[in-house]
Amino acid sequence: MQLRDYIIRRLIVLPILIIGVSIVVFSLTRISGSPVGIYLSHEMSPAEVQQIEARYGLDKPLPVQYYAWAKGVLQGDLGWSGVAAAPVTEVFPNKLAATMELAFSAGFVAVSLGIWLGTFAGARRNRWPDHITRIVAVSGASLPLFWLGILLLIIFWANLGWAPIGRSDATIWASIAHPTGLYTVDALLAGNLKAFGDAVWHLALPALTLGYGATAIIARMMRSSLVEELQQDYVDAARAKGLPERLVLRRHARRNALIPTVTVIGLTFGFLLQGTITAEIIFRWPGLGRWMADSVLRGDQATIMTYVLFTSVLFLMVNLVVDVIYAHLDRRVVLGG
Amino acid sequence: MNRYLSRPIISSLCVGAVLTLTAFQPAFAQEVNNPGLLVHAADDEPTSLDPAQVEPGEGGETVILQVYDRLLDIGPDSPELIPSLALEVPTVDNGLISADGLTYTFKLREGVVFHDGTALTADDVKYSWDRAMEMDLPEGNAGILSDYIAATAVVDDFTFQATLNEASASFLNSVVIAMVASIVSQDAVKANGGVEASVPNTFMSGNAVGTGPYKFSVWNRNENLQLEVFDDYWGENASLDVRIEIGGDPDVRVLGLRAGEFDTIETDPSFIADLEGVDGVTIYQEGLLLEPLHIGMNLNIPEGALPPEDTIPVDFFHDARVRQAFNHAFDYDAFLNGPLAGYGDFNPHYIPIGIFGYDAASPTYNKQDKAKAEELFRAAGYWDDGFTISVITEEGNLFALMCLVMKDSLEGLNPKFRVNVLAVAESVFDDAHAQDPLEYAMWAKNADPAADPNAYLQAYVHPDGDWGQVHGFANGYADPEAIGAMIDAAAVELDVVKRAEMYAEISKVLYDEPMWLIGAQEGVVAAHRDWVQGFTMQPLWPRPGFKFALFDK
Amino acid sequence: MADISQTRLPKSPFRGPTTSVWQVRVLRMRELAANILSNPTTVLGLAIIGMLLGMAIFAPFIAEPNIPDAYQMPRDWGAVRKPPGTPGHILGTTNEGGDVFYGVVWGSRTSLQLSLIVVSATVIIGTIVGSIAGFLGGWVDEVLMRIVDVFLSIPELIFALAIAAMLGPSFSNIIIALSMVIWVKYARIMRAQIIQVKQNEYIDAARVIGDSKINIYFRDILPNSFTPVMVQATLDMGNVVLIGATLSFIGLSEAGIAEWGVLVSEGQAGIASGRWWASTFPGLMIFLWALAFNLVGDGLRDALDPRTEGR
Amino acid sequence: MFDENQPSLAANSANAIARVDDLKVYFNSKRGIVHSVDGVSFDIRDGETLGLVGETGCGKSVTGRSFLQLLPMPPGIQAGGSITFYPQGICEECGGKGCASCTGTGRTSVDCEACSGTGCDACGNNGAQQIDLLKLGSEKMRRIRGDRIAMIFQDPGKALNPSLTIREQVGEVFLQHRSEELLGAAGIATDAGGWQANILRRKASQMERGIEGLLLALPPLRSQRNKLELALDDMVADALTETQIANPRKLMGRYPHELSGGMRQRVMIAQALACNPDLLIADEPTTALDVTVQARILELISELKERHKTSVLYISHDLSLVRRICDRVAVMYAGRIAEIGTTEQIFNDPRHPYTRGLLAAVPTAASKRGELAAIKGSVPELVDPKPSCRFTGRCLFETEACGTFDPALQNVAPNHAVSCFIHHPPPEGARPSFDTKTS
Repeated sequence: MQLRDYIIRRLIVLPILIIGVSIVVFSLTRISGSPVGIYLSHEMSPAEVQQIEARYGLDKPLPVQYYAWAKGVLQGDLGWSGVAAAPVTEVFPNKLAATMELAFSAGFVAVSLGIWLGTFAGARRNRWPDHITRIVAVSGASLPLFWLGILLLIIFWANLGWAPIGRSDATIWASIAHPTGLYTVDALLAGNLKAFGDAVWHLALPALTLGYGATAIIARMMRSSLVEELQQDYVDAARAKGLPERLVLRRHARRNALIPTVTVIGLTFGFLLQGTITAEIIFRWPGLGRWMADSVLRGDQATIMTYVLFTSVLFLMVNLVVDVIYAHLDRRVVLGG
Repeated sequence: MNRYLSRPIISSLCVGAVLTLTAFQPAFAQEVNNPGLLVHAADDEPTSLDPAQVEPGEGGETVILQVYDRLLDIGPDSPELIPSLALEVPTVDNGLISADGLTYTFKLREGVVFHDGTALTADDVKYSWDRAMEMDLPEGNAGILSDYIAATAVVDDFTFQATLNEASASFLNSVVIAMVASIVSQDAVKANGGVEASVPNTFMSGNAVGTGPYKFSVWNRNENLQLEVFDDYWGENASLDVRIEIGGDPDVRVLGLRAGEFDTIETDPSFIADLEGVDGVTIYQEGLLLEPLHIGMNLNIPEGALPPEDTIPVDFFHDARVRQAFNHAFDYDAFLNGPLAGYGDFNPHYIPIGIFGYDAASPTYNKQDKAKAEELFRAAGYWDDGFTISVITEEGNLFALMCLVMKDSLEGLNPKFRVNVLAVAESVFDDAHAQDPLEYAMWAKNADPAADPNAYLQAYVHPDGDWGQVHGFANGYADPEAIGAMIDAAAVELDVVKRAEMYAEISKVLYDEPMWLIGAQEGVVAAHRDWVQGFTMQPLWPRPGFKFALFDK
Repeated sequence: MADISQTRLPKSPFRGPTTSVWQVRVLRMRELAANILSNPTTVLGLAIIGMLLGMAIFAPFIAEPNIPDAYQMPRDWGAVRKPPGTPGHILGTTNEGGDVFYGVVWGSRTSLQLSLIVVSATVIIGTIVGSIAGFLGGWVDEVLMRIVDVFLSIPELIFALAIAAMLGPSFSNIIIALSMVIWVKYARIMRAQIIQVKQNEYIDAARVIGDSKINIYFRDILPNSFTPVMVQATLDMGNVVLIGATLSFIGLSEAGIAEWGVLVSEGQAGIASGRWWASTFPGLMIFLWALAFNLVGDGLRDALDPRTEGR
Repeated sequence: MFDENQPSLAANSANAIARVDDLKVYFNSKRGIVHSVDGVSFDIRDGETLGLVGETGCGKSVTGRSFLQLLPMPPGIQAGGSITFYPQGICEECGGKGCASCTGTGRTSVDCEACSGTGCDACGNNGAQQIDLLKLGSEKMRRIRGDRIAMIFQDPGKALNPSLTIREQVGEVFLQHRSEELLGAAGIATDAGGWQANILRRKASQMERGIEGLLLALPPLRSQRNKLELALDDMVADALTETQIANPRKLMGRYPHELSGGMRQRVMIAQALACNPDLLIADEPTTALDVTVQARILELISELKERHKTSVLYISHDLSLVRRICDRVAVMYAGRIAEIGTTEQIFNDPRHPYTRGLLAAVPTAASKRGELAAIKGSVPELVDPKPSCRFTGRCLFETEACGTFDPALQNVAPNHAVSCFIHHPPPEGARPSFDTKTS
């Protein structure tokens, strides 16, 4: 079974990559010198600075610091975030939930819309729906996410006042419990439709902004692979069997066109992850990305390390899963090993 | 301090969330929103709530001021000291200050209870002060206590005594009302980790148990922090609970106030324009912050430490003419009318307006004088070849803007002059700023607020003071000893009139020997909904300068 | 058996490596030019690029350069936050009195610098590394590719962000950060190409003739591996500016520089108070820039890859 | 337009299954309009195997695909001509055994729908149902595809959907054309009403939508659905058995890539003959297979053809194969029929220089493989061709008339026609080449 070997091979490489990443990340945050800055307030004497460095073990040699950090990571101690004024692990879950809620809703929009759009266009190749889709695709790849977000804010928030920013209305937020940290889910669990509406309402613009680019990517891929599949013999064969176009498209062409699209969805995930940074800045979304940006500006190395490491691991995982799904879906691949 | 940050990054989540469609309907804006709750949009997040761990001017101060009491306080509308936990303000006359001026006695109010229910005794006061001094956290301000205090003593349950190292005119104003001197619940601390030298107490940095009008309720980090009215308060109870929305962008706060979702906001003077003429909103603009915005000049640059592009010699600022030239070249109007939108004033070196000892008559740099600047640069011999100098500052705030104004001023004066503005991350700046010797020729920030002139002069003028040593003022003053002596003398002068004259004298001398470029003294501005009653600010209070307990709506 | 399909005269595969390579190349170029110009969207892209380049080149004549540093926004402290149409400030001013129009015009230069430096640097580095890996193979390949993998496993923007954060906020640091992130792409492409091209028949032919490895590399492999690199480079000319602007927007560029991302981010602080202009115009420029290069890049890809013809 | 001199058309429509008349299919390309099929006429007699040979790109596949409207339009253009299809049914007299009334074929033409056999304009007054495949609406065409006319493709590896099991793919044919039987087997009366019956009916013709799939998996529909599936399984299994696949049930669950090339082609054939069509279009069915397999597949095809009384249009570039299985052969060159006749005539008495060239190309000890002794040069580009013999430039017997006129297909012997001026004189004057037919 090539598939199993393939997965195993990947699983062996994975930890090596993660270690590699962790080293890169660590050295990144250290090359610039000691990350003590975030723990300092102004007007501190060098003696006081040394005290602080000692407190966070920043006076030890780098290998020791790396070991300590790596050990901490494995034991779930990610250090103290100066930006959040709390241990990273304490703030992380909520922010993660916020980011995931945003990323996944955007991803959901992107995948469903992208596939639909791609199919719609691919099936009507070189007719106007196709051209429109291509415009969407190209513009989606070129539109600066942060600019799109700002334009939407200018229109719907500042001028029309239709859309809110942030993640929820503080009073409504306080009105329900938050077991999952995903406000939409929490609201549903609480059976509170008002809260759910509020959550969705706050989610709409950011998700749209974030999803646009991804939609474009997926739609583009879906379209081209569908066009390719439609040129395959088996499509004619299906027609020759007397299948109606609807089935030729859905049952035969689209099914196979989806396979290459899956890989793109994997990449799109990375795209979404990156996108959350700017999207969260613009829409005041209390997630990881915003935290990261904040930490970058204020030199909160503990957070930066956590974020970069976490996202890359996530990214690696997702891509592994996607590849496996791909290999599983596309029997020709398995055949070819 | 990030209080000026206008970057989108440092901004809150919920702030915007409340800006709903309905919020934009003027009808809504007229009636009172969130009755019984004061929603205050603050600028930056506390790093800690522990009086012993927070520096003056940091976010935590906002909360500590409301939750903790100190022995003395300053009234809402005067710089005069008033009793707080202590029943009387010690003076030589009422005998609470010993004749030699070394021993201060405080008679404590009885029946005061902490938020955890325990009663306040002199023991708690001693414990609180000793605690701060023992912990002596580098990020805290305990130094100011230990500098002055030789010993603390409990006379009886309700009498507390402090003995000073040397007689001081500024003890009450600089120490007793300082945030670090807040009285904390002994039991609460003991129950949660107690006191350990130079190790922060995690309970105290995330919670607060004081005797103040407000109880600490909950802190949703990066989102909001909530305070409840403390019903057993010894004084008059506060009438509104408080929710502090943390760190929204200035413009988001402005919009939130306009929409009536916020009752009071901290804001940048430059955003006041967006609030003018908005009905339902009152702009408060009185007095000035006691934190002059200044650019430091380093007279103690190590060889080869400067950034490669800098062409200035290490003794660049040793020449008083150069320092004067910078002070003349700076475009004060541009800074005041641009970034500060006209809210602010200029103070002489180095006593801010509003502080005892400020002398309106003493000469002040407050107008760009290109001719004079050119003349001085020529005299110093830098005019023809020009120079390149770097100034380091936190990126994205008023300090950076001040640097840009200086850049434009000098480069406009002579294209051969080049000023590189290194706007860096806060942490990088703080790190660089903490070096001794400092590896940059110039840096921009603002002064630490204080209630007594001596604090400023010690920190920013005295050759043996903190910055005097780091910046090597001794290399620049014509007669360092003389200046040092003048400041020390004024510090212990108990006769108010004499003392004032001495400070006026010092200001005159410093005009010719400036060690800073003081961009401006920023105006105190804030805005609130009309429905907020009893709104008042007091520049002598720790930031943000108002007490929620006095407000109603 | 008689197989009619063979009646067509076989195109003789072996006419000596050089000629065939040159033929291939010349044909490709002609076809390319024709294809590109036959695709309206590509032409549109080229037009926009032309416009932007023109703007960059003639910037000093469009907006009088700021003394002493033309890449610094001229700040009119007397006229902060003026709306578009203000005399002297057609597109309005920023919170610091910076002239938006100036920023838009000179921003094109900044972007051009950024994209040119980053792309050329990464192409060179990537090509060298990829070539070494692909051509030598063996453990060298292994090691290099593992490094590349590690780099690739951190999302682009996030990696660049971390690096820029480490280097400190300045435009040149953004350039460095982007270069450090992007070169791996080219290393990958180059390696794959070389491994593929190495198998092509005329390379074998060259071997038969007994060419030296180095000759084969420079005369046959390198030129033939370049088409995908070319496409990627074109696309990156746009993407680099996009990511760079994003980094500036987040706040990693230096204060007061005439750069689109910085302007957008400065303008962003004002939108709640209705000051839309400072972020809108520069953002539009970024969009146009990226769009143009994407269009041309796609056109190139389609033109170079017969499979995608008409897609 | 019907022409006595066109022997290929002379056969009376009664025993012709399909007739191609002056078919013209062009393609838009960057270089211009390509005349890939340019006036091709021939007919396929009921029960025969007609070989259509020619080089790659001579238009033989295009001709084949035209039968089922399988050409992409655009870029393809239906430039003219017609393909008439005469569906056949089992002879009532003898039930397919073969008797006088059906001239031994066991099959008779289906009565014309318009006049039910009495004869009308629609059917050229011979009462036989005839369908113009080129003008047929998509739904009507869909019903013919796979049912009356089936097709086998060149590469079974490509022509089978990689992500569907054999069962699913073969099953589709029945679901499309045999849903009534399936429903019967599942015990649902054709006229049964009610939502359940409707869902099942849709299921039986692949029309089920959205949640219906889910509903079918649950009681009460479940049992009937299973019946349906079982019936389908049987049909599929039978179809596969037809093509001598050892244990069809085991194979049904597999995916194409899990099968050998030969197996795949068998599946394709089973799929094609599942509804035993009147006409099978085999487009190079063995090219992709290796020689040993080729042989068996060929046998299979001819055997099944006999059993099902199916006529076959066998498209190939391989003369030796054609010789083995075809009754008649049409040689195509550059979008035209060069020569058409019985297999003997073509192979023993080739008239067209091109045909001769092909035969001469059969490798001998002297000639190297892959080179043509007789034919120099290569196929002309078919972009906007000028009126002239398409073989000019490669022909050994070229006259200058060949360069100016277009030779029409004309008899040289019964059933044997050639388009070459060697065998019939070029027309006088510069008349349009197509008039030469009538001369």
